[in-house]
Amino acid sequence: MRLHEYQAKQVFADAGIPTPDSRLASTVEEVMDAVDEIGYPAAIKAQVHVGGRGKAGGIEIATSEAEAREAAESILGMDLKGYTVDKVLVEAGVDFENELYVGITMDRGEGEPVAMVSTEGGVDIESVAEETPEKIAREHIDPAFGLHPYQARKVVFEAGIPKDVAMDVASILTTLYDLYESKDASEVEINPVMITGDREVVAADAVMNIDEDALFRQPELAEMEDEAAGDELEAKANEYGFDYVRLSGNVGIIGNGAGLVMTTLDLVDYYGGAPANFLDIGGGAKAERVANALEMVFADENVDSVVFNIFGGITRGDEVAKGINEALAQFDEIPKPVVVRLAGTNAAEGMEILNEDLVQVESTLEDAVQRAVKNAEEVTQ
Amino acid sequence: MRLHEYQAKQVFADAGIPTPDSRLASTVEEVMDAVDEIGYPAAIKAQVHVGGRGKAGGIEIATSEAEAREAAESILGMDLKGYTVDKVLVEAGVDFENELYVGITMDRGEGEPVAMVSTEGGVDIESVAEETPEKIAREHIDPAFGLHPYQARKVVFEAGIPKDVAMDVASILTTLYDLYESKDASEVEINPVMITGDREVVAADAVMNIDEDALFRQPELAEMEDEAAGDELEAKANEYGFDYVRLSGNVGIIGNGAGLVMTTLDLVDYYGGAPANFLDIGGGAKAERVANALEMVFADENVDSVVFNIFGGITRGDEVAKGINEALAQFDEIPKPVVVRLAGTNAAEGMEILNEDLVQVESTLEDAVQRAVKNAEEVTQ
Amino acid sequence: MSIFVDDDTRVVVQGITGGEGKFHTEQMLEYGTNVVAGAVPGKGGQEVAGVPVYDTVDEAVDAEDADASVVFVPPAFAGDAVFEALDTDLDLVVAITEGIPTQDMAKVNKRLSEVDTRLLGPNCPGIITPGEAKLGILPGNIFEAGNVGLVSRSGTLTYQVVSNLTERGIGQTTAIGIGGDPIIGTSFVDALEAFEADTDTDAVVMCGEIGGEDEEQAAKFIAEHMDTPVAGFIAGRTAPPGKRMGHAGAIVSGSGTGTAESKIGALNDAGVPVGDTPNEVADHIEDFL
Amino acid sequence: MSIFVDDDTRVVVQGITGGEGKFHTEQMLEYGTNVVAGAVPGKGGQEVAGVPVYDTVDEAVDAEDADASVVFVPPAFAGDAVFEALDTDLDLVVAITEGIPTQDMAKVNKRLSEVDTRLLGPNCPGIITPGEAKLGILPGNIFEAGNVGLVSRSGTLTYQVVSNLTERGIGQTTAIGIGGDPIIGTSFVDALEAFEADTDTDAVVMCGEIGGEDEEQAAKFIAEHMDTPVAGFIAGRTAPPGKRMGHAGAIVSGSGTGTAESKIGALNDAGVPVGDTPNEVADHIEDFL
Repeated sequence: MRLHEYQAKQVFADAGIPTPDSRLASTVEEVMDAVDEIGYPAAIKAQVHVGGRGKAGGIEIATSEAEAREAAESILGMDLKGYTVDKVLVEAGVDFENELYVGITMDRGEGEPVAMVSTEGGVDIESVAEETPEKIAREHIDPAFGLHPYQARKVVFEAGIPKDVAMDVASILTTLYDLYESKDASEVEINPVMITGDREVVAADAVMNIDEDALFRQPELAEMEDEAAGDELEAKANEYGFDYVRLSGNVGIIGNGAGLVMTTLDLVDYYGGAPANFLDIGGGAKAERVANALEMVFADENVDSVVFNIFGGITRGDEVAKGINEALAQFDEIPKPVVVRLAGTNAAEGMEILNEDLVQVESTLEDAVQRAVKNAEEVTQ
Repeated sequence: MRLHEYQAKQVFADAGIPTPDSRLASTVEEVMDAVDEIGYPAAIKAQVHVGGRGKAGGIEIATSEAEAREAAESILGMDLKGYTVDKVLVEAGVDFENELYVGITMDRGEGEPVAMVSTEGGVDIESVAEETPEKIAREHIDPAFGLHPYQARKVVFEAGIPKDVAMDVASILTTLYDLYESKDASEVEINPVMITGDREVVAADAVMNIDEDALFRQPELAEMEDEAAGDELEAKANEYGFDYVRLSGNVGIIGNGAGLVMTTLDLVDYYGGAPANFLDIGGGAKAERVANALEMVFADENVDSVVFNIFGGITRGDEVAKGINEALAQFDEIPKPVVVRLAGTNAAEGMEILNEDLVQVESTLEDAVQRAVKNAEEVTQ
Repeated sequence: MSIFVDDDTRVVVQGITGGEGKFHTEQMLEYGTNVVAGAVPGKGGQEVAGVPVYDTVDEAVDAEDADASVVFVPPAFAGDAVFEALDTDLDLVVAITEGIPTQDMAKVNKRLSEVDTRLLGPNCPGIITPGEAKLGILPGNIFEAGNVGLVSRSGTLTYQVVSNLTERGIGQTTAIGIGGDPIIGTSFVDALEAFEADTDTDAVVMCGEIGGEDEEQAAKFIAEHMDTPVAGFIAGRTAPPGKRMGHAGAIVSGSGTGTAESKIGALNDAGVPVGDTPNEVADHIEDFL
Repeated sequence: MSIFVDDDTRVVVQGITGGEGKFHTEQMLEYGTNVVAGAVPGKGGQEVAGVPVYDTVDEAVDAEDADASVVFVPPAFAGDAVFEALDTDLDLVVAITEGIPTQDMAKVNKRLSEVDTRLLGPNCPGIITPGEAKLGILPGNIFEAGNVGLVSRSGTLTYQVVSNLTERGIGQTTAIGIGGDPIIGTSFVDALEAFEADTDTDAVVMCGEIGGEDEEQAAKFIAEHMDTPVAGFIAGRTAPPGKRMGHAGAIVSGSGTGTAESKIGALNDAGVPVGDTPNEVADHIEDFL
């Protein structure tokens, strides 16, 4: 779960990290009130989960009332890479001399968090990592002990942060790690940390991603979850507890288990089709979950054909088949052709139970996918 | 630093450990108001740092107003092993079926904290440890990870705590460890944890000792330090920053370094004298510290003779000698004979500087101690 | 022969009194697994499917001389349960639980470096040595004893590949699901190393997926240390960069490594044929034997 | 020969810019110690007594090829400073600082078990190999090179005993103050083991005090593993039970162990004569040589 900039900044500020004066605004008038209080220059920043907001026109600097109004009018309500902007952060402009990068994330390979510091802040840190990795100093963190103060200093000095602000940056890093740990973050990042003309350090941006699996013990952060964020179908999947990703093809895919569903996508592609989505309904296949999944995929106007691939495992195939029958019985007419393939325990019994008036049944994964691809081709022809 | 029972109980209660309803009282009327609110039976408990309060008459159970008043009158103002009782805790009596022991302390040998649980609560746990050590279950705690919940359960089950309250006791233990760590305790203990007739667990006593060396980062606990507690001279030593222990003999001892001062005590004893105190003035020997130390030892009416034993180490003997001269110059008359022995760097120069009108000078530890013992004998003859 | 588990493995089930724990204990027993004890705090003295339950893993291990555990404890408590198992000197701990907070696992991972116990998972289907023992939730009936080892990051994909093998009469020495979480105990390399050392394993299937660099490391290990032939499969070729697909592991960072191309390339360079479909993987294995 | 430090030891001083750090750096240099660097965050690039200062221990060690450090950092930050030193692959870290919170030291102690570095202290006077190197605050002038090893929990008591030896012309191979805190790095046993292995050490003085069980363990070690003769001294015979006397260690718990009687008894049982006065310890050593 990714916090919005304004939410992450609040979390950082509450922990004592210096941030610019700012207000959240949802209307042009609120923006104008905010700049009135904050003064000029002010940054007006779209609060949507989109990378490269600045380049896409989601961040403007206003140096006058006229500019502020113009920026507010252009940003509020705009479509930013598919997301509608309904909130902006109005923030005091910072007069800076340097821009630094600090961040903490989990290093999967090592199985421990890693702190990263660079003097190359204010730009896309991934490019820095690829092109000039030596410009990012890294320090691994023993999760049992946490980030020792000396480690924060070490990585800051190694990165070549100017001496007069080095201890301040180290202190920000220590605070960031405390937040990373206490808030169950998967990533915390400030890019850039600005060094002002007075040699103060200020967090000019704020990224905080929370481990979804730990939200149960982070009730305050869970409340910040933006339900309206993102694609409508993805929001619905979230509600149903599905792992769902919408793609651009026309073959709808439902299955159980991430690896198997991914493989089904790959096979659709392999046999010349184009996947419309990834949808993992998880363990078991109760009628209600099956119905919800079908409803979602049918609701996607891009979908022309559906393949339903379940490897029963412990769950018996006959139970799954009953679930599918029940789910399909809810539709007066099946809107799009559905190919079902059942495998695993009691798969044969399951396939007999399936109502072939409603679905097409195939016994191998390859056959099922090929048939679904063919169904999709027939629709588009 | 040891918290009073009422202070420790407040800390425990704030952390969610169940404690009986209680009020602190300093006068008989306050006690009567408290029992009015709490009801009977009520325990009236002297708040002084003395072991075995109960046996010494510092704890009474009152079942009526008359008994409460009588208990309040007898306990408030009483002398308990040298400490005057000026506060009592008035506490709801608990109807209990079992008394358990839980505690956490540092195991020096292992260099890690150890959690201890026993069904033999309500009695002197040291005796249990000596006579039936198998009745105390122990679990060592890795200080990097803290007490894992499973460890709390394990030690509780191993101790044979009744199953219906085992998880509650484990939860108290987990909370205790959090306090132990977050408050820099050197010891936390509840003896007894009472199990009530309703199978609730209640902390009927509370012990919390704080690491003196960590008080700088525990400002709230540092404020609880009871300045009036204990011996007047020990309180004064605390003020001066000396390590001081008052003993029962008549040879006052001042020195630098715990090991050397202890050795000086041992030698006083070895040569037939009796030490009046342990006083370590620590590193260096600035005139003011020397003067404070002398003033303290002179103020002890038991002291008949003083031995001042300084091994200069890095500090030069001539500097120490000047300090002693300055300190002694503040007294019109030296009230008790002082033997000084200087050793280490520039000791010879130091001994020349010393004003032999004011002090007796010896060059070896053995000679200095023997002379001081002789001085004391002469006074008492 | 087999790796990690066999007839002699004596298993404790942590969380045996829960719905999942109870169901799969029955399944494991039915398969013939030596489930000797359960461990659930406060439930000591009960029995589940004839298996005695103890309050702590320590007690269970002491009383029943167990050497492995399977963890069916809910995610909020599973990190602690794995710690408990690791601190009990077991040979193997299999963590089935899905959704353990990553930072809990980072701490488990640290302890793991201090003990000799092997951890499998979390978020994995478990391990099976067909005909001898299964620890976890794998459907026993699709497996058959034989001479092919299998190691996979995914559950149902494993079943798919196993079916393709079994259908052709190709049995398995041991099949292992290592789990799809960012931090796991046993890696591809660990499993491959064990298969290489197992004289009964004549070929190995390795099913990877996008995200992370474990497959790349496995490819390096195969090239440098393995004589036993390996066939591979990589799920997620069509996954768009930056999208999370189910497993936390299945994210393509977009930075060159972690993509299906990178993994397939690395495996091919190590002499490992990678199937385009699960069935093709079975073809490659058939060629090896 | 000597133990732990000698002519070649290259020393970093942590906290070199502080009052204590600066003073004792000068003293160490004057004694001939190879102080090659200082480490103080933010003070990198400065010089103290001609010694270059670095921002981190890591930098200092890399730049000056150091193998030991001495910590003069104030107690609130000393635990972190010791961690920093331990994570830099030094051979020896000497922590002079008094008053480090015990729980900080418990964490340091845990890390200590994970690295190969030796920690001496904290709350100790340091270590000296007369004529070669001193790391710490010991007054160099009272020592003399020779063939007697000395290990002590206390500072000024060490000086006292050393004076008694030196006055008689008995010199020392190495003298070590292990510190009086509840949790310390190098123990009596560690030091005794090293002295036993040192061919130039012909006798050893061990100065203990009440509290803890280190002296009892040392006695056991001496009985079982040492040929080199040892003479002992125990401070605190007259200490009343339950009273804390200066060192956190110097508490008699009242439970049989930790008392002067227990320690003297254990040493005597191990064949170690224990002096009633520091001078008597020197008598015993003289008898040995």
